[in-house]
Amino acid sequence: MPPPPARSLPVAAVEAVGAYTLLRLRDDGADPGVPGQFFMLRAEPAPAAAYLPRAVSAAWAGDGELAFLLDVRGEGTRALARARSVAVLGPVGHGFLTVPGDAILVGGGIGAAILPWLRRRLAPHGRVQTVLGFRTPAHAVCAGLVDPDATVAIEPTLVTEPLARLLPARATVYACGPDRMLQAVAALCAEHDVPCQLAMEAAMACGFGACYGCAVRIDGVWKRLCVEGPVVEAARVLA
Amino acid sequence: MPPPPARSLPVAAVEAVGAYTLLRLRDDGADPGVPGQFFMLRAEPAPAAAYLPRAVSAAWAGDGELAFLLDVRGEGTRALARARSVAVLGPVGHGFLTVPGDAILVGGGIGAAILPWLRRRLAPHGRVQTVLGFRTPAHAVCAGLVDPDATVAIEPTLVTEPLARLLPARATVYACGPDRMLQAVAALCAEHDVPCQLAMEAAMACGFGACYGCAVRIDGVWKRLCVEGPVVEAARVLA
Amino acid sequence: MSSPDLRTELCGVALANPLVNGSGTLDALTAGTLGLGAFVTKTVTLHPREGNPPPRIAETPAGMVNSIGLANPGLKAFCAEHLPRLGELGVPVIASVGGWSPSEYATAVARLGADPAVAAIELNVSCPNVESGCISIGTDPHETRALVERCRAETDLPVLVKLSPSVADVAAIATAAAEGGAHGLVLINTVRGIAIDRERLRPLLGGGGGGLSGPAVKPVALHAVYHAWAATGLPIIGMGGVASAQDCIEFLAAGASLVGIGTSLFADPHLPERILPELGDLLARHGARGIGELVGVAHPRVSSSTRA
Amino acid sequence: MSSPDLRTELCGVALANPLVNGSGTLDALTAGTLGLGAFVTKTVTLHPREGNPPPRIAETPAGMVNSIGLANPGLKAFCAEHLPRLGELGVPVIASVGGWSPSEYATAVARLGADPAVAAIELNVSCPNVESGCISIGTDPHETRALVERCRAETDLPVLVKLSPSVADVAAIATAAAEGGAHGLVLINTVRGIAIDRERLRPLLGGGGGGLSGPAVKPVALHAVYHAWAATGLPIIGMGGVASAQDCIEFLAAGASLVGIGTSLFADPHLPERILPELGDLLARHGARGIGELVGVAHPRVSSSTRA
Ligand SMILES: Cc1cc2nc3c(=O)[nH]c(=O)nc-3n(C[C@H](O)[C@H](O)[C@H](O)COP(=O)(O)OP(=O)(O)OC[C@H]3O[C@@H](n4cnc5c(N)ncnc54)[C@H](O)[C@@H]3O)c2cc1C
Ligand SMILES: Cc1cc2nc3c(=O)[nH]c(=O)nc-3n(C[C@H](O)[C@H](O)[C@H](O)COP(=O)(O)OP(=O)(O)OC[C@H]3O[C@@H](n4cnc5c(N)ncnc54)[C@H](O)[C@@H]3O)c2cc1C
Ligand SMILES: Cc1cc2nc3c(=O)[nH]c(=O)nc-3n(C[C@H](O)[C@H](O)[C@H](O)COP(=O)(O)O)c2cc1C
Ligand SMILES: Cc1cc2nc3c(=O)[nH]c(=O)nc-3n(C[C@H](O)[C@H](O)[C@H](O)COP(=O)(O)O)c2cc1C
Ligand code: FES
Ligand code: FES
Repeated sequence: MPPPPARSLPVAAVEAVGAYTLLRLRDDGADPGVPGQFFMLRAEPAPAAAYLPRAVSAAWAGDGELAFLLDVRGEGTRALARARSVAVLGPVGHGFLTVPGDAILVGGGIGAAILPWLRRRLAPHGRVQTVLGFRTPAHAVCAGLVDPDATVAIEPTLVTEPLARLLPARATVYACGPDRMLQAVAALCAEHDVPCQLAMEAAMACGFGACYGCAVRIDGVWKRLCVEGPVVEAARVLA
Repeated sequence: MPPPPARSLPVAAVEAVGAYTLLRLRDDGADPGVPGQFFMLRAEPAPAAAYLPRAVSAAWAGDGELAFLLDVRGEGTRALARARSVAVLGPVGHGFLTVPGDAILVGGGIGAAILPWLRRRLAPHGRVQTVLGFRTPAHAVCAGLVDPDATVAIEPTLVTEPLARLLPARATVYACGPDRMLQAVAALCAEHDVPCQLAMEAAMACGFGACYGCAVRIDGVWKRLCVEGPVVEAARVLA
Repeated sequence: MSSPDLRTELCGVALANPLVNGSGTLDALTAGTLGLGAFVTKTVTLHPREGNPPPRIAETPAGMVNSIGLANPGLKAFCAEHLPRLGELGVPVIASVGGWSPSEYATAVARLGADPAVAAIELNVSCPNVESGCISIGTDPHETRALVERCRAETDLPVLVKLSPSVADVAAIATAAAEGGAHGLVLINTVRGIAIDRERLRPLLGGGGGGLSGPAVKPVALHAVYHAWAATGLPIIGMGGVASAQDCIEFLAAGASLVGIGTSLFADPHLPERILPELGDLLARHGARGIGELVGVAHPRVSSSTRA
Repeated sequence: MSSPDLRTELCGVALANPLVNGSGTLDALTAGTLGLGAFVTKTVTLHPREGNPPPRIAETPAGMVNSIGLANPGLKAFCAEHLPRLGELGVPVIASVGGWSPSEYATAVARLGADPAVAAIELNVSCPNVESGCISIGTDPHETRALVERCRAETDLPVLVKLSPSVADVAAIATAAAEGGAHGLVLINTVRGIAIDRERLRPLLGGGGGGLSGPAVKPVALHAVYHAWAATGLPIIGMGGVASAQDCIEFLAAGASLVGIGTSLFADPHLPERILPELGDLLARHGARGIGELVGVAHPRVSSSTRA
């Protein structure tokens, strides 16, 4: 059990995607893992206000590129969006279990960041439908990165509305977004007996099981999300 | 008594000058002060290891440029040498009193950084001779920035040797360098009754009289170098 | 809603805004008052002090340690040469007092308290840079209570007590100060710390030990303010690592009525000018019409419109 | 001169190098031992603890505050499931013990001290994240002395005592631990602090208060190590903000025999691999052939070739 691999990757480009920011790193060809796993990213040098790395899941990997879609809101993501090179730790955690057959991708806000790569992986194995929810049209711009045919809901409409219309279905639901959305999605899927995987979030200091900071209620007890997840079967977290 | 003026200046270029680094900022035309005054410089954003600004005297100012010669040794100067923009506070402190007539410039190590601008100011008013001392030939490369005809001493030879050969003289001595060198220069000048101004150094947190950190023995008591100096008449500091 | 009002008051002293400098981190006669609502003097002692030999400061991650050693001209010269000019700054002047015995404090408090240029007294019982004296008093509840009682008797001005975070139970010391009759508290002074000389591997600072300040100590300061306010409810000048309007809001929520800035003034003396407008915006965002509405809202027993 | 030897020992326990993790900052069963000279377990308590509700961590300038709440499986499960595998790590295992009463400590020390997988015991009397219990013990000299005496009687293994910097006089607590029979000391645990929720303006962490760690606290840690060593001369595991080989040298000079890394492992688990070679270079630069030659050189009474 060695620690997760670490490397320093140069920033190839930083592009605005509506309200979000696409961070494109020149990859050195190391194993990127699977969709749903994540990386701990740290600007080099790290500013005082963001000494710790940030957990970010790859939007896609391959062709010499490792790309991340960022919601730049605080010091850490701001520093990443300005960096010339980024310290990358990972991939870490458990990603999505890609189940053969049809799939429904559900994304809320920056949760959509995790879906482009997942969709590429799922497409060969069945029909993939995508429903995304965003706060504003500016945030919705990134929908194009995930799926040109995605159904997009803008608040006050919630993503669970278009999702409900797709259920019941003989498909697996893969969801990522804010906690309240994930709970709603999990409830809907449970209602219709549809298998559902959730990519969850928690404040993380390390990303490799060292700090016990990322506690999430799983199987009824506090567990480390970076070790048990971040992708967890919906049934294990339903409140 | 308002606080010293502050501005953010973009980095136009960063160039190696032998072992030293020339930091060239695009100036906004604000009053650069006089040679011997200094600026408090801070990389934007400032790294955790260099939260405080660094005191640096201008190598020269004018033609839309504010230039600093840096001895990059620690976190602060390293951050400045990598910055895209720099927060500039100043000019602050008392600079050299340019006395009409002949002049002898004495520089030790990075102390030479302060002399190019001073020499330009003095040249019109009399003969200016320059003696510089450095640790290694690589450090001596910057001599050209100060005076193409400068006499250069490389350790183990000390700058006081060539200086001694120029004394006595009917000239004013302007010196900047490490403390031990300044004491030796002051002693030599006192011996020959030659007026002498020293640009001194001390660890500084603020540069504008707020922290009382820059204590230096002046007139026999601890005084704030950033308020009383950094340029001080040799007689006031002779041990 | 009209934009929030930054005017406020402390123990009856009116201020144009809630920002002050930390004692010993600004010389208003050299650099002005930077737009602050009040000026706090460097700690004055009965007798003149040259201060510690250099180096007096060392940088540390997101902060610095200092060992200035209470360099000051002494009570007599301070009152003769500095006070008259400080009186013309146009902002209330809070005089910080230090000493090596209760009677030294008392003498200084009586003299400064009688001077029209002084609006309030701050008792520094927490300077970590002087072997004995003030620092030791501030770590003992009984000595603290006794000192405050003694000084209260010497003046009619508000008496504030500046405490150190380097104690096991800051609430106990705060309570002692309150029992002694303190009108308000000032927290925090620097946190005890040292720097080691990279080259010589000896303590770097001329004074040996030192005090840590700057953003690094912000969580420690918020903790001290939170518990001192919970224990006493006294008005507090909160400081320790403040570098932004957001930081100010956090100190108010923890229980501070005024917010002090020290080390960050060294990094940028124009910081107060930049913080003040942002502070107004943040107050508005939290639905507060004035500073007072956010004081202590982080505490369970205080209810406020700003609660989520 | 041949390159310096990083091998060293603590209380008779041999280590390949002087670096260890801080308790609770590494799960060796998940991420390995990162090249450290020894592994320190997360603090184990007699009964299982779920830990505090999230959020448990908040970032602060050059550091973080945490309120994990001693989450651990409890003595029984730890000994049954974790210890056997920890015994196979190939490095000495130091078991950290916490509790709410001397007898809880004693029971855990007796059990762990009898396990062949354990090389030494660390008594955590300084965890700031649990209302009562260990933290209160570590702020009282008498309770500390008594607890150490009691635990010494339960085992033949070296007993180390981990102290908090959040006291007025760390040397007094260190002395009490020495009088109780401690073989060594560990400093520092986290510094008491809190974080305020930007949005809700309430304490951010689920546990309310928390402990500050990371580079921000380095000067506080060096101060504590310096004074604890001056007062007791006991072997010390020094930690608090260590992030570089230079930091390690400073802790050795202050009096540490081993150096612990916690928060900086979160930022970079490969840090120890990078520090070790640099540490050798720095030892050589200071003219030391081994770790031991730099221990305590910052103190006046210690003379050494490295003195300038
Ligand atoms: C008036 C004036 C003019 C100057 N002009 C120039 C100039 O033109 N060019 C130039 O290159 N420099 C100049 N300097 C010096 C410059 O300010 C210092 O070089 C700078 O502070 C070093 O910063 P650094 O980041 O390179 O090193 P750092 O070591 O990162 O910064 C120095 C800081 O480290 C700490 N420190 C210093 N020594 C030790 C030690 N032994 N152990 C532990 N900590 C230590 C102190 O806190 C100090 O503040 C001038 C200084 C003054 C006062
Ligand atoms: C598995 C996983 C995958 C993720 N993938 C992505 C992704 O693809 N794209 C993306 O943009 N984000 C992603 N995130 C979220 C990302 O890690 C956070 O957005 C990031 O931590 C926010 O950092 P910041 O620097 O923008 O904000 P900051 O606020 O600077 O950093 C957040 C830190 O601030 C502190 N904090 C948080 N809230 C408060 C508060 N209310 N008051 C005070 N302090 C607070 C906490 O200590 C936290 O560590 C992911 C998170 C996880 C766990
Ligand atoms: C260089 C320096 C000198 C100080 N001098 C004094 C002093 O004379 N009296 C005092 O009560 N506090 C003094 N302090 C403490 C500050 O007033 C303040 O309490 C502390 O620095 C925390 O605030 P900050 O983190 O914003 O600097 C000093 C602090 C610094 C950095
Ligand atoms: C997330 C976290 C959990 C910790 N858990 C423990 C613990 O269980 N027992 C203990 O004695 N110290 C614990 N500590 C304190 C560290 O062991 C160490 O003493 C402190 O963090 C200072 O070192 P650092 O600045 O390198 O992190 C913890 C620290 C952190 C950050
Ligand atoms: S993020 Fe540290 S344990 Fe999960
Ligand atoms: S540098 Fe602060 S007073 Fe001189």
